[in-house]
Amino acid sequence: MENILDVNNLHVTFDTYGGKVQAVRGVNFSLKKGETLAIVGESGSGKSVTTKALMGLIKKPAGKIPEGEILFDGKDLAKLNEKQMQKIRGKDISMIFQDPMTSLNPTMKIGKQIMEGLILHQKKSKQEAKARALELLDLVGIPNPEKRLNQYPHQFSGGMRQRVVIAIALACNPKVLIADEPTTALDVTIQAQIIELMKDIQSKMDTSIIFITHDLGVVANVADRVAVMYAGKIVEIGTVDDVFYNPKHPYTWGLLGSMPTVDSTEEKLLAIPGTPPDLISPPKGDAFAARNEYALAIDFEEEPPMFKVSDTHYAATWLLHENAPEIEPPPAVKKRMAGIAGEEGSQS
Amino acid sequence: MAKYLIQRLIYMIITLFIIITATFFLMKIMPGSPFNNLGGKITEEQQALLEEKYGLDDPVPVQYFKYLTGIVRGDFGVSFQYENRPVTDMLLERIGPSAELGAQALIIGAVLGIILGMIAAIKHNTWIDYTSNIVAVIGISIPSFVFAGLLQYYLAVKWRLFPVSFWESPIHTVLPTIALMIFPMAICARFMRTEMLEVLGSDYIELARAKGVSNGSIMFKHALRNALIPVITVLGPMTVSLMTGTLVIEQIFAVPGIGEQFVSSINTNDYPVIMGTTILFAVLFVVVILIVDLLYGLIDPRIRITGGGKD
Amino acid sequence: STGGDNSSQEDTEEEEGNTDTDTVTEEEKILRISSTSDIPTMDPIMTEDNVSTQWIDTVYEGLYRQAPGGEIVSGIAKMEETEVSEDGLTYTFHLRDDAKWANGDPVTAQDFVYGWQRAVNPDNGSFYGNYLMSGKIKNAAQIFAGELAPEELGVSAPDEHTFVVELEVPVPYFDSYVINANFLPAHQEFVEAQGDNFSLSPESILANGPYKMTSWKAENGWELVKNEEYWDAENVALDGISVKVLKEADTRLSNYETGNLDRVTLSGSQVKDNQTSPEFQSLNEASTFYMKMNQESAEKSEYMQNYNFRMALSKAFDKQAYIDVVYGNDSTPVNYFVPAEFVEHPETGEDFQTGSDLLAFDKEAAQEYWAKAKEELGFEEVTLSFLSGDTDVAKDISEIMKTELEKNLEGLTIETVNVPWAQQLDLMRTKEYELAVSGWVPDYKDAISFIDIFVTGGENNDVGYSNEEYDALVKSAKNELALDPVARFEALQEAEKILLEDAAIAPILQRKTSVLAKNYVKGLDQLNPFSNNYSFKYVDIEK
Amino acid sequence: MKQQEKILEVKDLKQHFHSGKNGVIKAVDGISFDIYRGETFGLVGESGCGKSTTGRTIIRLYNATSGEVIFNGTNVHGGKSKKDLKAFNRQMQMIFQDPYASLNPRMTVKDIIAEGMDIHGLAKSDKEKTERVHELLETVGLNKQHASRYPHEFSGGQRQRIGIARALAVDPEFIIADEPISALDVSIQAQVVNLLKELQQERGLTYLFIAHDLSMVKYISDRIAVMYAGRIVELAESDELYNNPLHSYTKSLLSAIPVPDPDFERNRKRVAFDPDSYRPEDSELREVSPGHWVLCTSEEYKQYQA
Amino acid sequence: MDKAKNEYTKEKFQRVHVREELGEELTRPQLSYWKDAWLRLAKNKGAIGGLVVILFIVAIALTGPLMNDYSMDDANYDAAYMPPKVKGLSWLGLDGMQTYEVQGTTVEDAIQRGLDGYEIEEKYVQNTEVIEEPNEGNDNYYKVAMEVDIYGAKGLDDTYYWFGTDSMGRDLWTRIWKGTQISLYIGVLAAMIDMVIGVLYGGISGYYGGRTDNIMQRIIEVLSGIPNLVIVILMIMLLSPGLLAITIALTITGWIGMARIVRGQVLKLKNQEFVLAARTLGANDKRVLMKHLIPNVLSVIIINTMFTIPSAIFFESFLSFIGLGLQPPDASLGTLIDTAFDDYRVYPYMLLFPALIISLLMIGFNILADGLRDALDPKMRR
Ligand SMILES: Nc1ncnc2c1ncn2[C@@H]1O[C@H](COP(=O)(O)OP(=O)(O)OP(=O)(O)O)[C@@H](O)[C@H]1O
Ligand SMILES: Nc1ncnc2c1ncn2[C@@H]1O[C@H](COP(=O)(O)OP(=O)(O)OP(=O)(O)O)[C@@H](O)[C@H]1O
Ligand SMILES: [Mg+2]
Ligand SMILES: [Mg+2]
Repeated sequence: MENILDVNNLHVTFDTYGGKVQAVRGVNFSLKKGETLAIVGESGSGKSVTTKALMGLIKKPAGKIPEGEILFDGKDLAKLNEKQMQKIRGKDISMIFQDPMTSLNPTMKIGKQIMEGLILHQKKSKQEAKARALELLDLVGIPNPEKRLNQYPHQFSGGMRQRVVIAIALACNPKVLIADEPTTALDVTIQAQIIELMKDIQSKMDTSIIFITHDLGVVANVADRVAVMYAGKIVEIGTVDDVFYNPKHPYTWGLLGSMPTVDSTEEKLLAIPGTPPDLISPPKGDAFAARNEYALAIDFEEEPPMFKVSDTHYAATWLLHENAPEIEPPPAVKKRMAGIAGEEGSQS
Repeated sequence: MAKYLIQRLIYMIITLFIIITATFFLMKIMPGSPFNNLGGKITEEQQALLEEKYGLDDPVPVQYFKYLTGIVRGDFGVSFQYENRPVTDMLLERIGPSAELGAQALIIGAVLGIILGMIAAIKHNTWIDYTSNIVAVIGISIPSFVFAGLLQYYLAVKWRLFPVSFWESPIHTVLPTIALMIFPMAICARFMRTEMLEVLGSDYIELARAKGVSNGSIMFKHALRNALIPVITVLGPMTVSLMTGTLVIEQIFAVPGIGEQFVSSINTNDYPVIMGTTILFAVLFVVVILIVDLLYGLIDPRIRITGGGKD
Repeated sequence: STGGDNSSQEDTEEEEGNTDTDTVTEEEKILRISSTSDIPTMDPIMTEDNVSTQWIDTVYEGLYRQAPGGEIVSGIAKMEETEVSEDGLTYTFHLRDDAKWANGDPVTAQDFVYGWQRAVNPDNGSFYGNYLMSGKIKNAAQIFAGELAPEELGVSAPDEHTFVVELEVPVPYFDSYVINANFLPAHQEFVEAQGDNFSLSPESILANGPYKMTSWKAENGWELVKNEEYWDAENVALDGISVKVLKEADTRLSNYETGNLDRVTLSGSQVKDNQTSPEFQSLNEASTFYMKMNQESAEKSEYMQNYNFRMALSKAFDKQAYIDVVYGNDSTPVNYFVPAEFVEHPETGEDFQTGSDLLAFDKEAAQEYWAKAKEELGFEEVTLSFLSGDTDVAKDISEIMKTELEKNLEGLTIETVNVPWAQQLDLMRTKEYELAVSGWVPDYKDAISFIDIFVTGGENNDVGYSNEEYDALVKSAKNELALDPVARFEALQEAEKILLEDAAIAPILQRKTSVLAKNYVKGLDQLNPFSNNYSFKYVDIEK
Repeated sequence: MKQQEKILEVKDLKQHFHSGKNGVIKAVDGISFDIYRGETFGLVGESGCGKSTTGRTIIRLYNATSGEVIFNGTNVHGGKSKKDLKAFNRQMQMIFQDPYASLNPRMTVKDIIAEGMDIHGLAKSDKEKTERVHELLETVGLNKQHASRYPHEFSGGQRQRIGIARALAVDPEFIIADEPISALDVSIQAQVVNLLKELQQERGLTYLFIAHDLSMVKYISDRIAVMYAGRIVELAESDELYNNPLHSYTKSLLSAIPVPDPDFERNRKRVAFDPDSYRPEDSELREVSPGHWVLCTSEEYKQYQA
Repeated sequence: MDKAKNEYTKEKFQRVHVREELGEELTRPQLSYWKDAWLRLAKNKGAIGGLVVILFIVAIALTGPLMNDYSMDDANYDAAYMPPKVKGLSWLGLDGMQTYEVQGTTVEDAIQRGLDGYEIEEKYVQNTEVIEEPNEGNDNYYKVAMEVDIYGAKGLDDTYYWFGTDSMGRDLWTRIWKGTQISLYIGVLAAMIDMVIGVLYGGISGYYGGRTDNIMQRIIEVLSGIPNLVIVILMIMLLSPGLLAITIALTITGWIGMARIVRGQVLKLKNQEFVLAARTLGANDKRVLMKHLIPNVLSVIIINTMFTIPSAIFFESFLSFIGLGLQPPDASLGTLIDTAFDDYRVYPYMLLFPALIISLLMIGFNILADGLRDALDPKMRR
């Protein structure tokens, strides 16, 4: 399958009062047509910034992309100017934000907000745009679309607003859909509905999706591939099975271990101690080292490169180096791996 | 909606009633007599006669009651200072130019201020931002009589670009309008800038950008309306003060407005005029507040539904 | 005072004028001036202020009128034909038969009878009517008190053109006395038809004078045009007068500078800037200003009743400095009360004012009196309050008085109290003040207009001054000496002397009005001493 | 059920709010349950179903519209004297959801933690107070130096621990934890949950644990109540509830929990809940099996028992 | 990288034990909230500029009057209307030269009129310049600008009035700085009282809510419905006029805005979890209000106060304009500007200095307020 998007060595920085924040420090990944890539990671690890960079939404002059390229359709998005970017945004790449309560303009009718992109990018007439908007509302499962079109956001419930946001994002049949924590603010039941809706739409339209979340449960549900980010870098990337059943990076272990499964009975959850590093002055070596139970001496000196685990699976930890000691993942994670592996085994 | 309006009207009437009562009794404790401006050529008997003529010899509650019933009939009494002139006529005559000048200054000032504020917000932290900020501050900090005087001297006397004074044709309104609009302009610019910055940082603007909407559309279609809401709050009371209290400008440009009359009525203890003007101002005030609330609803659909800005 | 300058300008004026004579004659002669306030009333019997008085005079004509400078000339009545009875108590006026109201009706003696009766009718509430007529015109006091009907007033019209007035006491200054607006005729039919609306708008005013009002916009201004029905219309040079209400001094000046006004009165600070202008004029007023020392104040009467104390205060401040700071013009510092160039000796023509310098500024003398007062009263320090208004001028006054008095009299502290005008008058009337500055503008051309103020218990004697000798002199001037002009004149001079010797008041200045006027404006270079300031009938524009 | 001593009894508690337009919001509409000493009682349900209101009414932040809250044998909502209320405030404490909003940004950590001691006069001297604060900081895994700092200098997890320390400062027996972890990062959530568990063991605390994250609730709670629209629809021991949900809302809720297991997710079937089928009027909470309560009509009751 | 490969020795892959606490240490240096805000403020050049300007003006206002020997009300009529003159600063125009514009039918006539009118000997005229030739607009006069060494003309060669003198010959330097003191006093005092009343009123209204709030809000409505001017004038009439009356008058109406803002903030804050937390700990209303609510509205209060100060100064000068302000010889910047404005065409320096100071003060306060808003804004916190 061809890559629709290639991100190479992407760096993003922000100038702030405190100094220069190195929010994204060399991110590489690619996105294939029709697949869903989930990006997980702690708050502040650079998930949103990475995707905003794809949209050209890094706010100048504080924010900069000093290095890296974002190849889309043969163009390097990092080099386009605002005008050119406006043509791509909403048309080829579109985005859904985390909080449905705040991401709709409170003083604009829902219909107008949906139609805006259509009129802009597809040069549709008002009538056509309206017809399409009705279609979209229907598609995302909002009953009574005729009436709803003329209402304002505050007349919608949270779940419905998020559907509207999705409708807006889908309006122009984008090739890439970026969903930045689209369900975090929602109830589990509604979250499940929204996720089903997105999957459904993806299968119909063959859209590629980048799905940001820190809920591993959601990841397990939606993703084809998973990228784990830590301190502005991708530390592990692989298919969803690779990452869930064969995690290699201690941070991924930590993430998996800190979530109780429905039937976990351990007295203690596996917690990652401490707090993430300050991105104004990232530590030398592996940024995770200070919180890493399995830290090696080299972790404090040099950043680990991406080690290849399999064709689809890479991880940036010295533990994968040939010289590294053999280290067992923590029992909670191991159990998870084992349990699944066993099942898998029995299945195959 | 209707219910809401009725409720508001009742509140308005109560508020007005209290204001009228309060001012009436405040007037009563105001020192000085209205019939003293003759330089003492008035005898005690004449004073008594006059008080009888104007009903000032009645017990205060009776005067109060008479006054209230007068108001209900739209009768504010006659001026002490200007023989026999009904206060109602005096007010009506004078409110016109004041309101016209105030409205003109408010509209132009607000529009310019809003534009200035928007530009400052777009060019946040650039020299344009700083300049517009300083312009706004200077607009606030120079006393209006100085500003008006300088305008008059340079633009009218020295360069003869505009008439010096009077209220006769549109060109006559230019200088007083400029002098008066500086303040609302400065205030609007400041508020607009802050609000605009806030709105521009919000999620829905980000989403609009993500839709590929151009910067211009973002500004005018998405941000403006939302940023306007708080600006309207300051504009409301300002409307009242502009349409009523433009004494300084009125004097300097010889605009026959109400602010000037108000001050002179205070200086001569012309109670009926003071009262009448106060009531007029108070009515304007409550009406403008109501309008602002309704405008809120117009601009902000969230308020429209819940039926007016409760608190 | 500005005569010298004028002549040279007129020359240049004429030379240039030749070329555009045609346009000048075709051009309407409209005098454009300003007023500091709207006209409070156009009803002759209601006027209390000089703006009303001025424009009522311009629109109406009574028995006589003032020519520029205050000379009294015939009006509706032919002056030279007026008969006065032996006892000075009956005046018979002969009215001209060509006098008309603006609607064409003739002005008759009956109109005067009605006009005067209107003024005394208590229902109409005229203040000045009472003030001027009571005790002088027969029955006026009783009518005001409601004891007699207005018809009982001592005025009658034996025929259309004869008007007879009966007095209770001789009024030696009767000629100037009847100039007052309360003595104007009124067109009964018209007045009654207008009812409450009378004089509220140009339509409800019926003129019989040189001009009639054509528009009057509240606080904006008013316009007058020549009254063609006026009996002396041919001698009225102007086609009209346009007056703008301009309260701000700077705005007035700016309008003059840009050519919108032909003449403008200057404020104190503007004088400095414009005193060198060829168009600058300074006009004498018949008003004096003086400091009042209230001898009946609640706390300080003991001090104020002390002669040395008053003398000290009277001589302790620099009058020229006062003028410089407050008016900035060439007003005259004075040590007397009755203005100079106001009344003359009936026979010799000498000025009433002989120029006493008893109360002249003299720091050393003041300090001596002060020392004596301290000794007599046994104080080292005293605080006096100084009452003044809240206008810029009033503030300047309290500022300079405080500065000067405190500087020159050791141990004296002045507390300034600045209050709005209405309140200031109230406080003065009730004698709730210690020091204040007042001026007096006469109501008719006679020294008694000034001297009468300070008789014991006088209506306007708000300093609590009382001197038997003084009272006796005033009384005799009013009664037995009324028909002996010379003795009366001297008695009043004597009375003023006593007033000054007692330091009952501390005179400061005789005021001048400073104006800028285009040199084509003629006949406006003098102020009338009382009543209306200007006689617009005689004004002309000669371009 | 290990312990049987009731620390808290909630009897037909109702909390109605008056709102301008909609009239009355029945945030909590007649709920009853008991909590036993030393256990963790979980309360789950969708957003806006009244969980927080329940917690806040129990601790008397709101005055109940009707019903009783009996804590340690006395009715909290009875007319209590100031003194009784103060004592009550010591015994029952609360931990809040938002680690950013729940700490006064203008107070130092020491002042925040010591506020309860100040109010109740628990420390005789400043020194004693400081010591207590240090002790508490260590208890929740922070250190002494943090005492003089301001909340904005801390991460979410650390702030939440400060909130816990504040609650512990007055030595309560019972703590209401209103979504204490939902605002936290995944990796930090575990830290806090571990801490809460530890404290419970050390101090014999009783928790009312409010959350919508079912996997975490299950992990920490002994018994769980499921709320829907102001009512409790099902209440049972954790395992029982998970393994044998009866009410259709519970089933739907359970079927929606995301599980970090791709295989499991691939095969998940979500059960939809039809709000129209929910008819609280003719239902009441009945004990279907020992300790397992369901809101049901009498017919449903029979079905469930079968 | 390739070079590094050789160095990947076994030792480097030794496991290191990470102390648990390590992670708990704060990476940021210890800063109090205020210190943090101050640091942010300090980075804002404009705000610091504003602060410096204000402090500078305050400093001179306090020390300025002591710098020369003149006092506030030392009148010297012989030295009235002296333009500013500072030793060594004549290049700045502070050279004691006075320019008069005079008119006349000829240039000589004009000059002669000037000499007569201003009573100046010809030898002190430094310079004359014809600025207008005769034309229709000026009635065919010459207009001549005449520069006069007025200090010399008045025999005051060795006297220096730094800001010149006024109509009574009082030293303007002293008067202006004293006036600045008074203006600042008015601003600050009004702001203080406004802060106290406004904050308490708004705090109580917002915190108790319900009926209390409703009544208190109606009272505000009525108060703001009565024109400010009526209230102020009444106050000034009832009290003896002067500084105190102005202060009280300002206070009576000035707090309404503050009360509204505080109420709004308190309404927002009172359901914040930290307030609920205090209540669950048993804190009484007073404690909640004073320890939790008001401190958190403080930034808004401070900012609003920053705006109150200039507006109070401004209001006082408006009162002066309509004649209700301070009593002479006391002066504020407002009254000084008011008097100076009468004379500004001939004596512009009288207007220039007080206007400059008031503008600088206003700009200073406004910019500082803006900076404070940014610095204290919780959203700016990281
Ligand atoms: N405009 C900005 N200015 C300064 N720093 C920024 C800006 N935007 C993001 N950052 C910083 O960049 C880093 C990455 O932020 P990002 O929003 O990408 O995190 P995230 O992974 O999306 O976290 P979350 O899960 O909380 O959304 C953070 O440290 C953040 O503080
Ligand atoms: N003070 C209040 N006044 C009016 N209505 C309120 C108030 N507090 C809560 N409500 C309403 O009561 C209902 C229950 O709210 P509550 O906060 O208890 O829900 P919740 O279950 O805690 O939700 P969440 O999961 O979002 O925290 C909601 O509809 C809410 O809007
Ligand atoms: Mg993010
Ligand atoms: Mg809640």
